[in-house]
Order: sequence, then structure tokens, then C-alpha cells
Amino acid sequence: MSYTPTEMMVVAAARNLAGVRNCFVGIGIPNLACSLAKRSVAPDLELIYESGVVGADPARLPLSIGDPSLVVGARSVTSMFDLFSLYLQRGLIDVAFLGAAQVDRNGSINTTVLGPYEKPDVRLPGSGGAVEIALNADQVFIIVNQSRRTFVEKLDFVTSPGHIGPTTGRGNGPALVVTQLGTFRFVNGEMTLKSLHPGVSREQVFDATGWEMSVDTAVEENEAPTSDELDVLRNLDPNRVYLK
Amino acid sequence: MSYTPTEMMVVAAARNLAGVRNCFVGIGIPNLACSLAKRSVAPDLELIYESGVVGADPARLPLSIGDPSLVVGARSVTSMFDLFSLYLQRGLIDVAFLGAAQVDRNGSINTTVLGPYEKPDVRLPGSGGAVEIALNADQVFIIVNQSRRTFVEKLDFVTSPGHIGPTTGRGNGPALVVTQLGTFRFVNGEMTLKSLHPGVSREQVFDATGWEMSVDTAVEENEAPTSDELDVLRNLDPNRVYLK
Amino acid sequence: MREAIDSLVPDGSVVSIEGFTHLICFAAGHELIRQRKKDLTLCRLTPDVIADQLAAAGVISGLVFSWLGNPGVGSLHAVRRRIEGSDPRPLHLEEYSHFGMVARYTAGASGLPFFPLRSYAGSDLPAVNPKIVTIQDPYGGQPVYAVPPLNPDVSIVHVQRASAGGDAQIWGIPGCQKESAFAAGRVIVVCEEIVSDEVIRSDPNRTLIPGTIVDAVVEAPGGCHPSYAQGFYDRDNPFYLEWDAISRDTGRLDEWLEEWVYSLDDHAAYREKLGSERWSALSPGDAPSGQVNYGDYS
Amino acid sequence: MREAIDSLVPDGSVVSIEGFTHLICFAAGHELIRQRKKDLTLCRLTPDVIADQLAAAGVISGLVFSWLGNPGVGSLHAVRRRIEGSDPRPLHLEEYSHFGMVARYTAGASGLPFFPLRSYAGSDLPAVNPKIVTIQDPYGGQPVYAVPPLNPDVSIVHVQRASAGGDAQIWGIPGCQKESAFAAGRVIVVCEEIVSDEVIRSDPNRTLIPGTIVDAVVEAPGGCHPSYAQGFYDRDNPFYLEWDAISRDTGRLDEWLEEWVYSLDDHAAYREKLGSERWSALSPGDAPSGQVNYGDYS
Repeated sequence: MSYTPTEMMVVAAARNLAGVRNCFVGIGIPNLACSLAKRSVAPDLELIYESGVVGADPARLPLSIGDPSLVVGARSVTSMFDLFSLYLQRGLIDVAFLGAAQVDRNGSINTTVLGPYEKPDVRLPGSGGAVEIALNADQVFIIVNQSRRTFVEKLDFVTSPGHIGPTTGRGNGPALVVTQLGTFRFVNGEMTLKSLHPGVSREQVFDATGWEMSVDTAVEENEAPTSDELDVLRNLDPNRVYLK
Repeated sequence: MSYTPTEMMVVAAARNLAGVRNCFVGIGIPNLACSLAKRSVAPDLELIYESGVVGADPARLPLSIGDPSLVVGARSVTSMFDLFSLYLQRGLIDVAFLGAAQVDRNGSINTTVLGPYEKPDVRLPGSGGAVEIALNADQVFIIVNQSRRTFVEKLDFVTSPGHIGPTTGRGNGPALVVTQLGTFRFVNGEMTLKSLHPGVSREQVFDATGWEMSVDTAVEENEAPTSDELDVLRNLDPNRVYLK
Repeated sequence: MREAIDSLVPDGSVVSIEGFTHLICFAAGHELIRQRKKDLTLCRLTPDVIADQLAAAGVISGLVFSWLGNPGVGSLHAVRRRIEGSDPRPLHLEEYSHFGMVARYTAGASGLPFFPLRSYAGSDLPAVNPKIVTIQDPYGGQPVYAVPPLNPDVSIVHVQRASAGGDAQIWGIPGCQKESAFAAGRVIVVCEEIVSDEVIRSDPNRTLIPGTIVDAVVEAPGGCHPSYAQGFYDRDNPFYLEWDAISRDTGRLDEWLEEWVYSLDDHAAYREKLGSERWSALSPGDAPSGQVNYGDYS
Repeated sequence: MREAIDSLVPDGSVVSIEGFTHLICFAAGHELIRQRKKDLTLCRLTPDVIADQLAAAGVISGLVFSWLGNPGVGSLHAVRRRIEGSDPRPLHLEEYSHFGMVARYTAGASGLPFFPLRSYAGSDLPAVNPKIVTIQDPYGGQPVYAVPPLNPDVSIVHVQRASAGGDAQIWGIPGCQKESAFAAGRVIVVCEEIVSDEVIRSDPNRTLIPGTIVDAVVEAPGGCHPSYAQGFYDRDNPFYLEWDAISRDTGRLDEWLEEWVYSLDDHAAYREKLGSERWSALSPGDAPSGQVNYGDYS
């Protein structure tokens, strides 16, 4: 079965959720990855949203982080104060997904501005909950389209820190990066190529990285999405809103 | 109509609630005073309980601060965190009632121990919410049976401070003391006899005070409870649980 | 609504309009535009389409926020023009994270001089916002960060139902409606429906905001459109997609404001103009909560 | 219950049993006595009759608390004997105020190293409890006080209903059940009734404690007697009055423990022994909450 690079990203992220319990979900690709994982490698996965929804089981593809379909049939729906305090900061979140406009070799993330803060070339959305998620989730999974524009030597702005030494948070920082080219883990805090999607070369990865990318001793090749995985995914997003 | 000293205390407290809106109520005499006030001088009085009940309208005499009859038909029922944070510490409480085992001339209160703290002669209940109430309610009304054992020169333990100078709280401290003998206000932070119940002499007050009690320039005599007041009260507590 | 906004939101006010994806009070936002309010500072975790409209109409001169964008769609073009190009005027930003904003409201609602949180370490946010500071742990542990209280002059809070006295009940995502209300100096409650005291008092645990702190109650059914009210109507996603094109083009944006806000008397007219077909497409089916028994103890 | 208490509450544990006048888990307290647990520290805002029983039975060696007494009646005589006369053994006290205890649980439940509050100034409490400290306002205002997090080894939380997976719902007075559960290392949920997932998920705003943090779920109807469960039964006030006489007399107290705890197999036997007449006298009438519509968005 043929598949798109986005489908490969979602599948790679989902497979890495094997055995995970409490997952802080973002809308779009993370939501698809979690929904796929719940139907495959992580049946006990709890979908937790920063909007205050715990244990969602949405009857349709949610189009926003606070979609009403997330609420209906959820385990618990709570205030944002409780969600950030009792769940995130308490250390109950095993894995959280973050996106990025720019990411650096330590897994620090910029979602604030391109250019100078005071007079930006492009004003991006800002942190949202990302900075506290980055610091307090046990592990952070970063999903990002990889290019020299996104994998940069130096961020224009550090919104959410990666492996930068001791922090005020309780988490272990970024554990995984998933791109359309492969997956990366962190070795001594440095992003390191771990696996390549089928048909992708190391050179493609190097060309799409703004620094000299470290490479794992044994780089694996990811298995292509199975037809089961693709069936589930395409059912979740039948109009291909996110599976472009 | 004849009446008991306790009835006089309740009536005196209730009359002092004229025009008050948000009142932090204790069980027993304060509850009776507030219920009477709501039916007479303060129809807009909101009964707020530290158990988290806001705007209660109990269908029976509540026997505990968290009586189920306080909940049914209340305006709002909330966590203790919210009650102490959003109501009390936010400064929404106009008047709060406190009881006391001992009170001093500044309106500081002991409800913790008689004798030394580490090896007390009598272990009393402790603060409960009293210390934060004393510091954060706009005004504090103290209701206490007056004697040389309760009106003391020096407290065995300061549970809740009275007029002791600047504090971390946002309230104005004790405003009124009601006893079976009369009522007292505070002048420059010092308890001062303001009114006597019918038939009570100044000497009785002095005899029941462990320090030299200040006296207002014009000490009033309180009007005896009216038959209307007594009717309401005796309906509220038909078994005379608190109106002994 | 006209009277509430007119009397309770003078020019120059600091105004919070919260609602996290849910219960965003567009009806009040439009009334602020219609009354040509000036120089407001908008406090809102997620300045989204409502903020783009207020920015385009020249109502707001500043944002206190943690995430800005058109959720699920992309950028707020009017807001971006003001930030990136001061076009036509600059927009002052005071920027936090979601938890930072929630903590600010919580401190404001609790009478605390600060609120501590485990966030911000290693981020550039404290460098661009000096109100985000470190605080020592009095028990000798690692320092954490603190944010100051946020006490808006007025909070506008949309809820599903309220009594005439202002007791307000919410179900679904509560966001920080409660905290923003308690933090504010004045509170305007806007509701889908005004219900009897009896309805409110039959389920007091659902009351997040007591009438005690409420200055005005306005009934504005559909007042969250294009956002949603759980159980009443769905988010109008096509509107969010359309807004992207409208907001890119200042001409179209001005036309939109004229057609959908200035030229309409009130939100009832907006609701009518949207048409019953659009509303019925947004209507959910039934998913009842079930009942609990509080018990009759009389 | 036997298994949950046996496996999750080893001797020497720090245990919270909360419930502010409402939902006080006597059933678990009796099981702790029955299993002759030793050297527990009880965390509880209001050590009341349950604490007197645990103190008399020699189960607890310490209290972390803010108010102790027989509410509406008077003293806890067994507790007082231990405090005033070390009779038969001392009882270690760590004393706060209500808000201080709530703040400790909140810090513990939130992963914060301390919680600030405007209390304690001018009180002697900080002098007898060095854990109550002052903290500087980083914005230069007056210092306030702080308390440290409270993270019990195990929290026992009574609720009206829970799913088999531990999702727990409460109505009426919630006290600090939620905060004490999130603060704890292990959580035992005791409920009036176990209900289906569907019941829980039809009203997710009522879920204060998610199964995610729960280690054991025990169904124990009537388990709060002589305290109450809103909508299920009333407080048994005569019992509180009787307790005063029982607790004054160590002989009677020992007899009571033998008759009502040690000689009974479990709480079901206690419930039966109380008799249907007593239970029906405590049964409230109906006061239904009414329903809200969450909406079907599928």
C-alpha cells in the first residue's frame, strides 16, 4: 500500500507509544498518532488535553484542542488550573507531544517569533502550554517537518527548553523527534539520528539539518506503515484534514 | 416575653449584621444570629460556610458546619481550596464569626490549649479556619461567654490574632464582641464596652474581665429581644439545642 | 448587553474575555466593537479570531496572553500586521505561557501577591517579560518561577446558564472562567439562557461563579459563535477557515466588520442574519448527563 | 477492603483520610483497627470521632491536622488523654489551620515545593510548628507565609460513586478529597456504589478523581456512618452524642471497639448490626439535580 510522508510520521510516532499510559495530546498529527497507538500498541493509553479533558474517546476527528467531541464520554473534564497543576506539574504525564517552528540540537523549541522578538519578521503563536509541558512531562516527543529552516543551529527564540542542564521542571526533556525523514533520540542531550523511514538516505537527513547531525551506532530502517495501520488512520481522518 | 442570656446574645449579634452582605457563619449561635438577621435586618445576607457552601438556605437547624441540609438548595458548593482562596483570602467576606476559649483586650483569641502547648492542661480544638478568618475577613465578630476564665490578661496561646499591628492578612480584625453581658467594640485596637444587655451593670462586666476594661463615652443599653425576634429564633431551634 | 458594556467597560479598561476554545464570548466582543471602545487591554490565554476582530477594529491596544492564532487554521493576520508592522498601530504584548496565565488569574482570584510554578527555566520568555521572576524555595530546594496576580478591571464570562441574580453554571471545558471572574473588579456574565433560581439551586456543585461577584447578567443565545457552547451548538469550523481569507485582506476585513457588526443593532440581529439553516447544522443531538440525588433533608 | 488496607497501608504509613464533615471513611478506619495497624500518622483537617477510635485502638502515633474535636458535641477524650497525659502513649501533633492543611495538600498535589497563603501572622502556630515559614514577595510587597507540600503515602477517599476503574464522582461538599488523592503516593477509593463507565462518562465534570491515580476501589455502602454521604444517608447525630460518654470511659471504649469493630468481620457486618430501622431513619428523601445536555457531536 502506498502512503504519504505524513502517514509515515504518524505511524512512527504511534509505534513509539508502545506501553505508554498517560499522554498529553496536541491536535492534528499527535492526536492521530495517539488514536492509532490506542488502537494498536497502547490500548491503555489515556488521551489528556491541555483544555482539561482526561481520558477522551472522541467520536469524530477533533478539529481543536477543546473540541466538544473530546468532552462527551470523557473520563473527567477539569479546569485548566487542575490540568496543569494536578496532572502535568504533579508528574502524571508520561509522554507529551510538541510541535516546533524551529528546533535545535538539544531539542529546544521555538514557537514564538522568527526574527527579533520586539520586531519580528513572523509572529508565531507563542508558548501556549509548551514551556511547562517541555519541563514537566516525563518524556517529550517532538513532531516537526525537517528542513534547514526548522532544524537550525541557533533558535531565534527559545520558547521551550530541551536538554540544557538542570531546570525547575520535573521531566526528562525531549526523548524523541519524529520527522518526515526519520526519528531521532537524544544522547547526552544531543539529537542523534536513530532510524530512517523507508527510502530515505542519511544524506537527505544531513541536507535537511542546520548543524552536523550525530548518528547512532546502529541506524535502523523503519518498517513502512502496515495496511492495518493505514486503515485505522484513514478512518480517523477520512477527509485527510491532517493526513495531507 | 422572658428570654435567656443566650437568646439576648444571638439577638444582639443579629442586629449588628444590619446591611451586611457576605457572612462567614459558624455552627450554633452564629448560625442562629445569621438566620435571624436574614429574616430581619439583613435580608440580602449570604450565608457562607467554611465547608464550601455559599448562599445556604437550610431547611432545618444545621448540626454541623457541613450539614447536608446546608448543601441542598444552596447557591454554590465548592472545594475548601476555592472557599478559602476565592472567597476568604480574596476579601469577599464582610463579616465572620469566631468563638473563643480565651480572648484578650486586643481581640486575640485562643482556641488551642489551656496551659503549655507541649503538655497542655486542656487540649482545645485548635485553629480550624480561625486564624485565616481573623486575618482576612473584613470584620470579625467574636461571640463568647464572658468570665475571668475567658476574658484574660494574657492568652495561654495566640491562635488567631486581633489588633496587633500590621499583618499578612487583608482584613480589619475584630470589630465586635458579643457576650451574655453586653457588646464591645475596638477603639485604637482596645476592646471597649459599647452596650449592656438589659439589667446588666458595668460592675458585672468589670468582674467578668481579667483586665481593666475600657468604657465607651456613651454606653448604651440594648433593647431586650422583641417577641418577633424570639419567635423567629425559637422556630429556628425548636428543641433548644443552642438556645439553652 | 449594550448597557452592560457601555456602563462597565470604559475606554482604557483591562478586560478579560476567557473561554478555552469553548464559551468564547464573541457577542460581547462585537458589542465592544460596535460601541467603538478604545485602548482596551485584552487578557486572554488564546487571542484568536475574537482578538483579530478587536485588533482590526482598533478596540485593543494591548494583549496579555499565552498563545495567539487561528486555532487549527493558522495566523491572525490583523494581529500580525499590528505586531510585525505596527500597521496601522502597534499592539503591546505581555506574553506568558498557558499555565503562567492561569496562575496569574489564580493569584488574582485568591488575593495572593504571586503564584509559584515549575515553568520557564531555560526559556527566553522571562527575558522578554520581566514580570516572570524566580522565587526561592523557603525549604531550601531549587528556586521556581513566579508570576504576579492578574486583576482585570472587568471580566466577561460566557456560560451556559445563569440565574437573573448571576449564579452561573458551566459544563464541558471550564477553562479558567471561574478564576478570571473572581480575579476581576467587575464581572459581566453572558449566558445561553437565564434560568430560575430553582434550576441553579437544584445542582449547586455546577455553580462556578456566584451572583455575589456579578455586576450584570446578559442573555445572548448563540453568543459564542463561531466558537461553541457544549450541548447548545458546535464550533462553526467553516467560519474559522473563511476568516483566514477575510483577515488577510484589510478591505474584506473592514467590509466584514461593517456587515456583521457595525450595521447590526445587536447580537440577536447577528444570530438572525446567520440564518436558521446554519444554526441547525451546528445543533448537536442529545447526550444527557443523568441525575444525582442531593437528598431531601428537611 | 481487607485486601486494599492490608496491601496498601503498611505499619508506619502516613495516611490521609479526609472528608470535611461529609464522606468520612469510617469503614476504612475500622478496617485499620481490625487489622491492628501500628504507628500510622493520620493526616486529616478535622480528626474527629474516627481519630478518637484510631487513637484509642493504638493505630495512630501522630496527627497532622487543623481542628480536633467531636463536632457539635465537644472533646475527643481518647485523643485528649494521649495528648494531655500520654495515656497510654503520647500522640505526636503537627498542627496547622484549615487553609494551611488545604494548601499543603494542594502543594503536594501540584508538585510545588511550597504554597503561599495570607495567614498565620501574629499567631503562635508558626512558633510551635517550624514548617510554617514566611516567604518574601518577589514583587516587593509584604511577606506572606508558606507551608510545605503534604504527600501522604496513601490517601483513603470516600466518594458517592466510582467505576470499577476508579473514576470517582462526588457531589455535595467536596472538602479536599481531590487534593488529598492527587497528593498521595497511593489512593484507595471507597464508594457507596460502583457504577458503570457509562454513568461516569455521561457526566465527566463530576469526576474529581480519575482512575489513573487509583490503586484500589472498594464498594462499602454506608461506609461513612456516623458521618454522611449526600443523597445516600444523613449524619447520625445521636451517635456523636453517645460517643462523648463512650470515649470518656476507657472501659466502655474498649467494649465498643470489641463489639463494633474487632468482633465483626467487615463493614457489611457493622452495617447489618446497626439495623434497618436506624438506616431508614437516616435516609433522606429525593432532591434530584436535574440533567444537563453535553450534546451528541458524533
